[in-house]
Amino acid sequence: MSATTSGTLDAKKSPMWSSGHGHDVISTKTLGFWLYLLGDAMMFTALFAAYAVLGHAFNAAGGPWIRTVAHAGVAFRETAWLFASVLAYGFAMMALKKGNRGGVLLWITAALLIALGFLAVDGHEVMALFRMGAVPERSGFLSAFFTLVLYHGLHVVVGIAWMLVMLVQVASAGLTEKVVYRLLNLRLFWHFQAVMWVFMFTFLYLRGAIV
Amino acid sequence: MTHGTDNAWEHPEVQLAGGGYVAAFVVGLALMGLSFWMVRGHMFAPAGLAIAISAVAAVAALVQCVLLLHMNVSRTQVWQTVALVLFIPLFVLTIGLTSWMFHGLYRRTMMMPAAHAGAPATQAQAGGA
Amino acid sequence: MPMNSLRPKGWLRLLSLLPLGLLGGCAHRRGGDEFWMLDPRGVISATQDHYLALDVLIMLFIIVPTGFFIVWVMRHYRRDGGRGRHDARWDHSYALEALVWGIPILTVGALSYYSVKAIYAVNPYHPTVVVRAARAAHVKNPLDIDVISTDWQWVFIYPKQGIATVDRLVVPKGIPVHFRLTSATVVNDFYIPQLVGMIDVMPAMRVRQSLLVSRAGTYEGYSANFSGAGFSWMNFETRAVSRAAFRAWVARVQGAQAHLTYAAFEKVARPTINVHGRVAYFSRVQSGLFRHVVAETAAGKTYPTPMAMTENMTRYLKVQARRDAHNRD
Amino acid sequence: MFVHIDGPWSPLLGRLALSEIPYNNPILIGTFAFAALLAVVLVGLVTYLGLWRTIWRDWLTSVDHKKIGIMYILIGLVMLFRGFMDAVMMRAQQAMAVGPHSAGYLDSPHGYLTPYHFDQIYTAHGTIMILFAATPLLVGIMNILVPLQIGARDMAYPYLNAVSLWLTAAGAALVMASLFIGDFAHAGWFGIVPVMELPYSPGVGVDYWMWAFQLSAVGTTLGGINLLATIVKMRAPGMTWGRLPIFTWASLSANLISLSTFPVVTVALALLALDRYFGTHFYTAGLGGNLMLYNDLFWIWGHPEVYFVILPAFGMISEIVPTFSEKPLFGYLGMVLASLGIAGVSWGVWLHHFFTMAASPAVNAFFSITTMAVGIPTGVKVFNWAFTMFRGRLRFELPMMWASAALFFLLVGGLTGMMNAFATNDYMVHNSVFVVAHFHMMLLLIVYAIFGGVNYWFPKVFGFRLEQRFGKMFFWLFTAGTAVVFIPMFTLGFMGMTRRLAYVAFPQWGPLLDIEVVGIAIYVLSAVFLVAQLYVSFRDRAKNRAGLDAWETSRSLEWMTHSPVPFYNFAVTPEVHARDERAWRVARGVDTVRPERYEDIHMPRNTAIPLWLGVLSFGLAFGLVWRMWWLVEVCAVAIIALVVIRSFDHDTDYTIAAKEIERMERAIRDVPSGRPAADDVIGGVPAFRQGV
Repeated sequence: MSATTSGTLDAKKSPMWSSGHGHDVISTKTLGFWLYLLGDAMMFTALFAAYAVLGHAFNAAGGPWIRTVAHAGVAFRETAWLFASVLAYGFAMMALKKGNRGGVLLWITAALLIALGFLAVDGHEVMALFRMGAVPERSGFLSAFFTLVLYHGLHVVVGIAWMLVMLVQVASAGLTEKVVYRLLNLRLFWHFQAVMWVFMFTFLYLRGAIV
Repeated sequence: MTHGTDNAWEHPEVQLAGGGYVAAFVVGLALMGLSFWMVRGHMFAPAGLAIAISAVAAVAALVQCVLLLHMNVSRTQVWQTVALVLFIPLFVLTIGLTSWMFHGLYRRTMMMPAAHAGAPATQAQAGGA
Repeated sequence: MPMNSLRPKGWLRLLSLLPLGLLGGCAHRRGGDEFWMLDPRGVISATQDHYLALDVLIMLFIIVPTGFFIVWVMRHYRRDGGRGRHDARWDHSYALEALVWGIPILTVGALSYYSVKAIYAVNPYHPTVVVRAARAAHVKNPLDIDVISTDWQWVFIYPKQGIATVDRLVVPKGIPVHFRLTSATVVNDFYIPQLVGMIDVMPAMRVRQSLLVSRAGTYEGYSANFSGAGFSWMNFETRAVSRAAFRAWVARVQGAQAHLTYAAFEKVARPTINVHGRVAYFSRVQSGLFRHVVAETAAGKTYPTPMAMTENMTRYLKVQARRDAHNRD
Repeated sequence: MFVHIDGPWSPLLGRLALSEIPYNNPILIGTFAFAALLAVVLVGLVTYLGLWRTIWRDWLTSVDHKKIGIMYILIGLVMLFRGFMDAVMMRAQQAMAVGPHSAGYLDSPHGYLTPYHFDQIYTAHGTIMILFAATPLLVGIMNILVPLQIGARDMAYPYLNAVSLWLTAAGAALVMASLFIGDFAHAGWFGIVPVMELPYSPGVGVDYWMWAFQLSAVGTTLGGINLLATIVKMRAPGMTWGRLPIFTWASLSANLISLSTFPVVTVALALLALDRYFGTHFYTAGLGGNLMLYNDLFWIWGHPEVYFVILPAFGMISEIVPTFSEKPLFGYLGMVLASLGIAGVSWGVWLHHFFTMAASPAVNAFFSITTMAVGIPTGVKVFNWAFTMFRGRLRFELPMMWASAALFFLLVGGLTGMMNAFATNDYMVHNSVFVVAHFHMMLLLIVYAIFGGVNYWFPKVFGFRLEQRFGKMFFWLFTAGTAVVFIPMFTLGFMGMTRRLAYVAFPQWGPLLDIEVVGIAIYVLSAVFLVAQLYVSFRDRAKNRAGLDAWETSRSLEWMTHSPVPFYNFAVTPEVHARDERAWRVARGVDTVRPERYEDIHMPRNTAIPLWLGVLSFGLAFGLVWRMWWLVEVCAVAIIALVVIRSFDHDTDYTIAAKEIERMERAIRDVPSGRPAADDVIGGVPAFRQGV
């Protein structure tokens, strides 16, 4: 193998400068956003690692532990809400596939409303825990627990805000290239947080019923 | 745009959307329900249960990655998939190695009531090593 | 002494100086006994030195020829005056690439083997070299010492003797000493270069360390991990004495006036920069004090650093210096 | 909700009060006077030359990857200077504060710095050198080179690139602000918990450190995404993975590291922030916290970060050595695998930063072995460079001098690194100055590679070569300084000296500390020659004018466009036929083939939004440091609003007509490998002129 990997190429005949070459904007944007999401997954990983370290009984420092704060039943209800919202966003994507602007608007609105339902259940649950004195300042365990729950909740809030912005953009600008790649990125974001929720549900909420 | 049309929504990545979403919803919810049911009914001993729900979570995540996030090796998706595959070992390493080292650390440094009560340092050390 | 066999042989110790020679040497006074790292006086540190020498030797075996090769290539193939033949296309050779990967892999393999061996040999919780040396010398009762680091002093408790000291460690030579260590505030590293390597002393956790001194003498110990403003003054003198002298010392301390109760400990643990290296002795120690300190720390007890020792610690240091000047050790 | 802090607080200024300005400290006042004087001179100069418009239009609002790269490098150089001054102060203090009888000045018991002040200085030194000098310098170089090496017009996301730059700049500004307003952290550049928790650090220093770190971490993560996407998506036709220039491979590996690890440090710091602001218990000793968790999370980032900065340095050496050996890189595939291997292994070694935490022997053994395994790909690299020179025709011009000196640092750093990887050796030297000397060897390797790279690519970016005579004197003096500082430091390590001592208790360490000060003096002297080199180079720039290929034997794609590079990089995107495209074309005599026709070029438009985002995030962080909640709220809302508003801006690009390109290309009058006649390089070529 020599430095000239194309040794057989006839230099005089092959073109030196390309023409008509452009880059696929949409693919470039979605790749970058996916890379960002992998970074975000790394943040979730770090938080899960922190939770793995601080999840022991003695990290609760005599305060409420996992059995008291993680309610699998409620969490399963939240799962249903969240997955339904994800499905609704999927329908928005199918409407986009056909260039159906009205369908996109309709289904994003649906996804947004269902996500609000998730937030309501989630928020209610967290507030109830706070009222019974299970607050993040109580112990290392609760700090790690609530940080994970609230970090996922933050994703849902950001997703909802983003959907609002996209509703305005789809309505005002139509399905332009910029709007389309943002819808695709939002799709990645929204489906990504659902994947994260799978781990939240399993290792946060179900664990409470095991130990 | 290089895909040859004026309509942005005709981009191949948009065209990936399909009926998989419904399947993802049904399978995802069913798998989470399965975990929930196993835990509720205490189907196995805690250790077995932990392994079982972890496995179900892995399957559910895989299903979502394939059906929702379209992780495959088609021309538009291949780099997304490659990036994910490169990252998965890092997730495992981070959590796995951290748990391992702290498991040892806790065992060796925490003064649990049972672990050391009244034991002189010399006797406890063989166990702690 | 039987443990002498564990100390690196003379020539090996000489070789461990090689990197220094390679790096250009240095001010070398009084026969090199200021090179604490290379002048081990305990079984643990001697073992560590032995492996250090081994490690350096193996590495030099690779690095020195490589260095010479690079220098030779640079001379031989230089454009102005070099004698090497230029080959503008040569960029690959399977044999050389196998060598290029093979040499590091073999080296790392060998080093890994010794590294793992060494880790088990001086494992602070169960140092096989100490165990073996003690067995060979038929030493039955090791000495237990509890160590608590505070901001910024060291409290040494001898539970069986019922005594405690601040910033002074006295151990008998030839007898294994087992430490339990914890911190009342922040993390420190317990470190006596000539006797034993570093170990993190962590609040609310208990770690162990062992040592076995093979030669009597006075050794410096200090914290190696930054722990706040008074960190630089966190030294304690370690005196390794004969068994008889140790017994005499214990008896003397048992006559000291002060007692170390938890309340007295809280006073000691208040942030103090021991500028003048003052030593304190306590003749009676509240039983279970070590565990009590760990439990209190785990329950959230802290000894906050006053603002006076952060932004504006000058005044504090002056007051302290004046106070210490009046009642020196 | 917020944790209570003792001391005064007002709604308007938060914890900030006049007493936080260190007007009674002569050192800081002197520094402030110097900085203010410098600022006045600079502002005056810019006004006198009438450059405000250019600076705003062509630089501050630019999204051009080359200009952003240059600005990164400028930030890096300024911070390098600041970090170096910290080093000077540290060395002076340690040399003065030896033994109980050493004198004390300026209210200090020994030396001239109080322990608390000294602690801040070494913390600032480390933080600055790693995060605000090495990282921006290398990110800047990657920014400039990677798009050029793969034949791209710009980065994948030019706007995001500017955002990354200004976030890093905001972080650097925050560090600088801590000099004169309040104080800086005192717990080491990697932070030591629980020293950084509120009970032990009640001041704002840790907050400054934390938020500056956080801003730079976010900036670098975004930059990593950008570079990765650029390398994957923006390659010119024919630029297959097997033909990717080696520096681009190194950048790819480095940015895989940055993308995967910077988020972890973001979390580590965020959890610390939660502890300090909301009173949670992540890293506290009591109430269920675990302080080792911080070490764990921090070093998951911290060790790979070392490779994040060293891989581009390796990449630069791998570009310089073949050029001046006049032959291709030996073992290209091995080099690529070694780069990726280093990135991969870097993920499994982090515990070696706390070998002494009493983990079980099995854990220590595992991490000792993985750490040593890093030596395999690194060893491969050294051998490959040696074999690249083997059978070459070596020219020791400046870049080659720096690069080959770096090789020897790698040998010393590798030897001492293997010593530290050996866990029981680490027990002996873990927190000693031996370790400090070791990682300075590695960081100096990076510095040497950077100086080599700057000398090597300077003509590509600015159009003229750097002067060699003063440059060589700078090289030799710098090397002498390195020897005189770090050989005693290694020796002190063997004598048992630990790091971070504001006061040196053992007088026998004194003489070597004095020698280190001599070394520092040599460093200072060498800087004079650096300045002379830059001045003479600038003065004689017409004489040192470089053509396409400044070194005549360069090999990769970036040497196929003009020097300096026009803002559109390549008038027409090149077709790539070989691994070393430039060398391939020269060998076949087709390097003079110019494009037959030009096409319209699509370019991103300049925008001030990234700059405002930087300013606002500085405000946000500053508000958080001093707990001025109104400022935090205003800045947070403004940031979100700006991001949303930007997303409604549809006019973010523009097109340059083919005719215009042709006109500009003709104006350059470049001779492919000869010396083009240009009277005034700077400002005289399209590189620094961008039509909007």
